[in-house]
Amino acid sequence: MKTAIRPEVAAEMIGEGSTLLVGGFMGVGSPLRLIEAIRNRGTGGLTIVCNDLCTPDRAVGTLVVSGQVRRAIVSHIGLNPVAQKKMMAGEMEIELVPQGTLVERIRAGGYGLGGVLTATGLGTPVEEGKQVVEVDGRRYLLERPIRGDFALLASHHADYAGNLAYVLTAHNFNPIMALAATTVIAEAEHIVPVGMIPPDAVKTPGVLVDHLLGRA
Amino acid sequence: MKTAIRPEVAAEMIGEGSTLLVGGFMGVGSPLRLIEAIRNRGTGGLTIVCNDLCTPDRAVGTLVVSGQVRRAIVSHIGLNPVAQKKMMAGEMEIELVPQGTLVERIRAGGYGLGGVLTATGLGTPVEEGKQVVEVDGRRYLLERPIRGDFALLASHHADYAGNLAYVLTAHNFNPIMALAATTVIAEAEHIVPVGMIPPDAVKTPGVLVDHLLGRA
Amino acid sequence: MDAKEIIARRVAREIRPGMLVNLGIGLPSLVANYVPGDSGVYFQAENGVIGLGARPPEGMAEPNLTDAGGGFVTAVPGAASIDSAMSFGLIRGGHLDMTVLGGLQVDARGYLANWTVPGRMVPGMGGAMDLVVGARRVVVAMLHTAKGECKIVPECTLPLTAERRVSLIVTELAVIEPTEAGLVLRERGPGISVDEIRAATEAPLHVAGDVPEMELGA
Amino acid sequence: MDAKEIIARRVAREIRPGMLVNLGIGLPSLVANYVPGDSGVYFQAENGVIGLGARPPEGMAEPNLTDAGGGFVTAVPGAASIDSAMSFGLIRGGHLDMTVLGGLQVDARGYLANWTVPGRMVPGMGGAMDLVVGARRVVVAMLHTAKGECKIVPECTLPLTAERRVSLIVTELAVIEPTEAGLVLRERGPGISVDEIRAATEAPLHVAGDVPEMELGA
Repeated sequence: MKTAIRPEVAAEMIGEGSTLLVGGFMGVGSPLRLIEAIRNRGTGGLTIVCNDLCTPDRAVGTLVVSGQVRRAIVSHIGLNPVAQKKMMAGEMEIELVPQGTLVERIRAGGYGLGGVLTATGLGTPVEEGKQVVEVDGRRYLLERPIRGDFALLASHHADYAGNLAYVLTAHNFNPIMALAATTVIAEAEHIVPVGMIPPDAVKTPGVLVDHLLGRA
Repeated sequence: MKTAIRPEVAAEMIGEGSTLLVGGFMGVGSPLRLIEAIRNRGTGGLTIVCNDLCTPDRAVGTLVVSGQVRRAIVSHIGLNPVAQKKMMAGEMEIELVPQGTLVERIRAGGYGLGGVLTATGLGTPVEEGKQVVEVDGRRYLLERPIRGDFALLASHHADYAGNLAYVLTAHNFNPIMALAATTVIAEAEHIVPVGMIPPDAVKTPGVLVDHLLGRA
Repeated sequence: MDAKEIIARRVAREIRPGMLVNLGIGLPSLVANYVPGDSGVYFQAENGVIGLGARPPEGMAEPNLTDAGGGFVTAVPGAASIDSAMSFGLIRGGHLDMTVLGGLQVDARGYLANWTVPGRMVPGMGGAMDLVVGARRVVVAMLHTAKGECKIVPECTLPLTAERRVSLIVTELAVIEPTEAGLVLRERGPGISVDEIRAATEAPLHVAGDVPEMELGA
Repeated sequence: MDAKEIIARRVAREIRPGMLVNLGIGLPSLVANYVPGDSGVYFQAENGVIGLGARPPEGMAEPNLTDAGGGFVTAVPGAASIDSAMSFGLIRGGHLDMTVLGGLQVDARGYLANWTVPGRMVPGMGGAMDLVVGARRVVVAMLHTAKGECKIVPECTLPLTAERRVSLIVTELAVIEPTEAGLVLRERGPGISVDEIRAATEAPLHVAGDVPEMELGA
């Protein structure tokens, strides 16, 4: 059984320089209260792994503006001009990863695989410095697994066993990131008693979740 | 929109020597009517990719007994003594694959990945003849993707858009196999009108399914 | 009819009933306007939905249902929610029948550059590389020129999106098919001559026989 | 108390509240009988359920809810259905706190052989290799000897299940911990002396100080 904690208590767990896997796609499916608590606490030197850096005023985008992000591993920063400026100025290190490769690298980290063999990125700047493996005469990039110190997830429903159920396009990276971090913190729109989420609707089993954020 | 077909019509599509990915775990979540139709038709020289070869009287186990299976790629044959006997006698070729590796190889086939890098099998007979890839100083077996000519799936619900929803331990290999074959045929316990399965309950999107079996 | 409408209408005719299609942001997204609603086409958004519908009526937006650009959308009956792993499994595993993408450059090999102008525009590739590598057909929908420069060039000077030859290039002036032998002019834009297309195109174009004018539908 | 009950009771004491545990078929499955119902332990079955419950009452079996041996089970409140990819992601990704498996042989390196006797028994490895590679703790629950032959040997003669050193070996005679330095005798079976254990064990055993008798609970 998980005890629901306040966002500021969750933020205190996260030390300077932590690597955070953050669910969400342009902020949809991102744990907004948790991110706000991290911004309020001011923890710096963070590495953010997320689909994108959102916009400067929303979700992980705000942590970029506040200067708390040292490094980001993302597929897209096009709608966050602050991030682009910081990258150009060398104030922030940004590794741009094809979206499909990003999710598979995180999955590999969580599923105990040694890496990802993909044709995506071959013949592009993404190939630079990477091992190429040939399988049955075809070439694939070997992309390394990604793991985080924390996964910060958002879901629609949670129960107090930690089971999570997502809706519509708010799934995105959340169910994959749930396996790829040392500590998993989930922020749900609704927390329900154990047994209220049918087993077939659970997309992240509670055994993966360490902490739940209490209701707002 | 999919038109529901009779099992014997589905069985006619499957030619001699086809590779069939068959969902199910000890027959649970296996498309039993479809398998029965294939057995009745007598199509031979099949390669069966399945978690196991079940028991001689059930699911894919019956195709072993009828002599229709030339080759099997499975993780377990312990409850099908006929399969064991045929393997020992050299009448059937059986590739034994660790269960987690099997599902990832099928996933790689369906997800367009070049292979699977796994520590499972290292230092065991599974390693024989396989490429070992080193990533960050750790060794992994490179396991090849698996694809089939047909995926034969079972689900609890289907709608006429082909969307599938599974229950409990009848998920197993079905949602993964749905991506890994040229033609996908699904047998559902219940077929419902389009719109009756909520988007979040769909685990195999209908665009992956080519044919539905009509009600029994 | 403006240039973008010409392109969107022509691309729409590439889409067959029952296809699974991903439309890029911007010009490609206009294509949906010209696909008949009863065609059984499913649109995928890479952020996680199959069966993308139109924009919701005022006041009926659902915050958890957006397209890959972050805009509110609806979903058609029979839609499915998928996570990012499945979404890109569909793309990379060859399950997507077609993607329509914008382009910065396409070259004589049929290679596309559409994600970065180093030093000036570095938004990240998002799903573009996966789409070009994985989709069964890749259709590039773009204006023929940008700021007076032709976008169809002998060899891309911008970083490639993938090493794959795209299936078709549709501009307001021409429909061009990249082949093993080079770029082949298939159709002319409304009222445009072959010579005008040649003059406007930096890359060499093969022309075999008569080149018909695009059909754009009603 | 028979040998299997001794083993199952002792292994149960390794399980801590809140753990995610996978029990192998046969002897290991008996362990569940000695884990308190209120301990918040979740049992996983690799065929796809977290929160495995007891056998259903007569007439209340659900054909779509079985354990990895194919037997009907129930599920506890808070259970989750998972597909085989997620099931083995949990196992291989280090999310399974403990697996309890039977053994044919364990050797002085702590390596386990438990899936085949070439030429005689070739059932396939099922999930055994994944479990031994991936689980945080691997506990081998087995009789000390089979047909008069010791199962704890200097070096496995049967094909290995994995190259990994298991965490603990529990037999009716002893609790043995494989370490970098070799096998260390940690506990004695009920009424068994260190000398008796040594005599029954082919592999060398390290004994440091007093070796307590197993505690088996109420």
